[in-house]
Amino acid sequence: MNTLHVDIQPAHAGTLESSDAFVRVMPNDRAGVEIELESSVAEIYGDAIEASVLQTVLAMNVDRVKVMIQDKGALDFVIKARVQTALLRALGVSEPDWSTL
Amino acid sequence: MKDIEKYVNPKALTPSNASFFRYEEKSKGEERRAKLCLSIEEAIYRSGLKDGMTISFHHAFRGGDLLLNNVMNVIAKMGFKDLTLASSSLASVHDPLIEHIQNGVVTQIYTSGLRSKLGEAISKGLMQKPVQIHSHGGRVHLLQSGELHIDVAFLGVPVSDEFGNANGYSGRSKCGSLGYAMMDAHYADYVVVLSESLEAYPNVPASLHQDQVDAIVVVDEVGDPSKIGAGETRMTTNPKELLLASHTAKVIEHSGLFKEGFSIQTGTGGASLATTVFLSERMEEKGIHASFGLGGITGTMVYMLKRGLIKTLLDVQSFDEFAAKSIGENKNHIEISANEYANPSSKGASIKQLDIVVLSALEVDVAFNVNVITGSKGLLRGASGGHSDTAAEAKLSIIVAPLTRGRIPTVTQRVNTVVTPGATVDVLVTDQGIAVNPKNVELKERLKKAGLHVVDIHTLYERAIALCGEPAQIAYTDKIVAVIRYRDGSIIDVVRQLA
Amino acid sequence: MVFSEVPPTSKVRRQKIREFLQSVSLEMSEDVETFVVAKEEERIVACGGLSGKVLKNIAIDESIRGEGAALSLMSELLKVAYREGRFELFLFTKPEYQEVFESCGFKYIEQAHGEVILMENSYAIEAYKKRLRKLRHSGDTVGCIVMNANPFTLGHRYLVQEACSRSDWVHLFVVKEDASFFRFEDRYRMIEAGVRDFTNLTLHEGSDYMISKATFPTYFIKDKGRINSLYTELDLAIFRHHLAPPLGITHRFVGEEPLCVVTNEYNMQMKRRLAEASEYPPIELVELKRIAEAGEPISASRVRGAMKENRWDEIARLVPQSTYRLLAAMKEEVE
Amino acid sequence: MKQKLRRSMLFVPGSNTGMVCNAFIYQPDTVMFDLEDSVALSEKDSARMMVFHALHHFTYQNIETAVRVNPLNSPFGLQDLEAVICAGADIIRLPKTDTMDDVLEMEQEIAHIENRIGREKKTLLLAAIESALGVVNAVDIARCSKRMMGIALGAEDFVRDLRTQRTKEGTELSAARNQILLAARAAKIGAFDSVFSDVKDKEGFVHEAQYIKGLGFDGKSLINPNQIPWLHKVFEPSQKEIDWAIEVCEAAKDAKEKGLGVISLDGKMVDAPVVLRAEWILDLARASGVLGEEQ
Repeated sequence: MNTLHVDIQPAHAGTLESSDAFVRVMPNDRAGVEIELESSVAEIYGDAIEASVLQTVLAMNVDRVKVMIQDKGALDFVIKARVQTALLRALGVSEPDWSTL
Repeated sequence: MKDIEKYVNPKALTPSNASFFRYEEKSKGEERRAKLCLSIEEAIYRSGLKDGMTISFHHAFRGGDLLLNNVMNVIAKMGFKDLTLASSSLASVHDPLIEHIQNGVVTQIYTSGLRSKLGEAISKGLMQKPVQIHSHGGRVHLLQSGELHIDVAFLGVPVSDEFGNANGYSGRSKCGSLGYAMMDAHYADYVVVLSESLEAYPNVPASLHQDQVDAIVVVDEVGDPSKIGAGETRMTTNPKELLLASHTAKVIEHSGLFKEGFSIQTGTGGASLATTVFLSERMEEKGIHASFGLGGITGTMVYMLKRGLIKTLLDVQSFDEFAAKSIGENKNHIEISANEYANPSSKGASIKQLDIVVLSALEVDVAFNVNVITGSKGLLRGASGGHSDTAAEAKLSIIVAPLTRGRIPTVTQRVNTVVTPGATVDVLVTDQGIAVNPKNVELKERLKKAGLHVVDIHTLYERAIALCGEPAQIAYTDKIVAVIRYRDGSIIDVVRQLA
Repeated sequence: MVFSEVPPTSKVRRQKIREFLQSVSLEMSEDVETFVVAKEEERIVACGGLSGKVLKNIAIDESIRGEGAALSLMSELLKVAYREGRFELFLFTKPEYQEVFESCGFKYIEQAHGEVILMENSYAIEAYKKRLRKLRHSGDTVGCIVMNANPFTLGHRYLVQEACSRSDWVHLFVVKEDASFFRFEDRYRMIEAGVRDFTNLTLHEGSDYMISKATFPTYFIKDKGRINSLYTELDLAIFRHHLAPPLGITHRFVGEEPLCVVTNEYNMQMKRRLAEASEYPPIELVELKRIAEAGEPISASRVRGAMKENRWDEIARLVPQSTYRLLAAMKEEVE
Repeated sequence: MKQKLRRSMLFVPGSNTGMVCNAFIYQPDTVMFDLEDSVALSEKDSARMMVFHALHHFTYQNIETAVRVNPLNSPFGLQDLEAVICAGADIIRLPKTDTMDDVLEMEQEIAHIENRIGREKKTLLLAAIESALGVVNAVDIARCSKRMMGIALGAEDFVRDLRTQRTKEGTELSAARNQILLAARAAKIGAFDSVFSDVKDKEGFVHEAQYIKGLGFDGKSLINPNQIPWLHKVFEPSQKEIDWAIEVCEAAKDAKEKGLGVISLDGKMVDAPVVLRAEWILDLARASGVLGEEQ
């Protein structure tokens, strides 16, 4: 599972409802993970959210990706679930290895 | 003459230093309509308003107030500058003030609350002088002490007569109690009543009296009746609010104060409303009646009055149309002034007779300090209201709040802004546990024994942080944008400008 | 609330949407491809549609307002748009709903008359302005032409020629929307070939921000005989406030439009809106008379008419050689 | 063996983030995450991921969790199972159970996954019976697996299968309720009633809850947290029951301390099942807040 995924399709997951997050992922021409975050709690949790998203993306070995998040005060595990779902969709993976998520 | 001389020393009738009586030639009855002005401009002109003076408004119309903006527009157009605005509170409808502040019309504000864009702009440094945030009782104290001196008061009412006898419970835009306006009428040098309609003299019983009023203007609208209410008049179906209400009702029931003749004050909002409903059920089951309900009065309180569960309502502000109407209809629904309600230096404020108060919070810290004025981002977005007044005086002050709002923790290490000191708070009810102030050993035991989920406030804090994460510190500059005045006038905290 | 999608083929369900929109005083846009509908107990309580890059007919019933219904609806609507591969989206709304849509990730671009605002979810306009800034040429007179050229005629060339002779530099934009007889690439090729000899000219591909279905939808529904003046104002405000400043445009050149009511109205509004007092520098509108051939003005529609009837001699007199060659080549391709 | 209280099983749609984040605060006896009927086809994967993370979250560690997975013959069933067993769900609710084979097939898959990931605690099974065929086979379904902790009636699908509708009186469900209850008791497992869908109708809900409690059901599935206190109130034991239970338990304790093999109360012998019943009543009383923890 150490291959770096660079070939992804645009995908999204989540909703704009309160306590949820709407996450979009799309291929990026630059290497690395670019995160664009808009959050209703940006002032107090913005950095924490970005760090958590970055960690989640890196753990899934995805590179050259742009992650756009519209956060409505979602708890950390919710954001993680949304990012993972979006990335699995982007990679076309329907049977992930649950022990790694 | 002879007869009179028997009783009166004729020398005393001789005027010595007094001015001589002179009969002024005018037709009788002319003065009857002399207070009526044709326009707001005329009233302002007559009031002798000058740059640098203090003007005031009351907030009984809440979010439906149309008057403040209208009067301010006229004042701005007339070219006045450097005024101090002392409204008993400000709502989101008052965002247009931003422009008047930018243009130097208003340079200082006294208020209980600040919200919306105005609160945000002030938090970001809109004003040079910091806003003075006072409690409802504290405002009267400031008026009484003379720190706050109102030159001209503009008091909107639905109904007045041509002599200035006005009330808030009849007419179109009913606001109910004029408890805050009464203070302005009492303390202001010049009092302008702006009324939606003119009744025949005498319009009694009156809340604002003819001997307090200088000028009257009839205006098209003073308020939007549909927005005067706090909004929530139906029983909530929100499970979290119902859960909080159910916990709160249980705390009251087992507090030791829940007995015949107890007294209570609650606020607005879903949880507060539901608390009174649950409490009513317990009162009916146990055959307990309350002696009085105090403060801002809601429709559910009126309902309790009508069912005989509460004997008297003491109403300083009517929170919805039912309460606004009831004050004119039920003889046990009594209008009281802010002085009678909560002024700490009043000869008699009802809160000193109060058993239980149920209050809300934006934040509560582990020392039970409560913030009801700044939000999680450090913006001014709330109101001090009667919070610190009632917490200080009621036998049992209960703060009700969800442990978290979305990802925003309500229980914190240290509140952004202290409005009500922790020493005056008795118990905090959350959806994930009830924390009793450690000083209330007996209460804690009572609640525990009743099977309620009592926890240490630090446990609540840790749980909130486990859910949300440790929040980053909000960055402020050194500049003070608001001063939080405690009810006795002292400074309890300050709010700084956002960086 | 239960959400469902309604395709254009579902006549019965479309009718129900139409009725719901009427109940909230909105007219259904006929060009909406997919509607998202929210129902509660079989009754429509909210809907929104996708039309190209534009979200339209977004409406929510009074009974469920303020319960986060807007956010749920927009979530569903965005899912449909993204699934269709449309990532850069626009919407028009009343100013009082700006905050609602901001919380859905949309950003304010421009407003007209305090009645309608245009928002987009990508904020690509900032990137676009940055790109324009790099193409700036200094000069006292910097002209601009926005041209559809369907196809590029001698009339168009005259307009360009006049603009170039009167200006230090000219920016020529080609309307990008594919709503004309000739495809965008073909129109662009014709213009490119026809203006090659001008040395003080930059040819630009148009964008969503300049006479496009995204930001100026009513321009493309000309059969109504008139264009909504609000949307015209919006289009012109975007031009004056966002596109002209980075390029330093001082003049806009247009051909007179005595025949087409819609375009004529557009020109008249342009004259007023671009020059009226504002914090932005005024832009002068230069209206040039149409040149004629055989006593009749040269217009693109005349060329298209001649093509239909295979009058190639006439076409040769109406268009530059470059256009003629391209038209001929295209004809051959078709045959 | 001491019986766990399972009065209330709160349904939480896996696609409803707000509910997933908040359900625990209402303290139902069991939280039942749903991946099946309440989740749209296009959100099956996102709901699964959400429930996977919720099951790991600290807020759900001290509360029993069940997950209603999609049927194994759907494209989602197996993935649902993988995810939630990995995440440590206590119970799998098996939807639309018609035959014993449905259970055995599910049991096999569960065992397979548990073996593979090395999960030691056995995942339990709760079979939802939602068809006439399922009701007829209820006895077999209830008895065929050691993992089976209970069977539940799924009324909505069931009435459709019977070609009728649900009514307030519930006569259309009486055969199914009785059969399911008998099958559950015969197998010594739990019996759970269906949801009551009009969330505003407290009176109707309480009426139905009293009825199924009277029949002998252990509890009920719920669709709204507001129904939890209503239901718990119905299951609250009376003071008379509590007094009786305390006496029985004291007698049992007494007998144990004296090393007696036989428990007697008021001169009558008390069986072990009676003691269990008494203990259960005291548990209920504590859970209902009518009996202090230490008592």
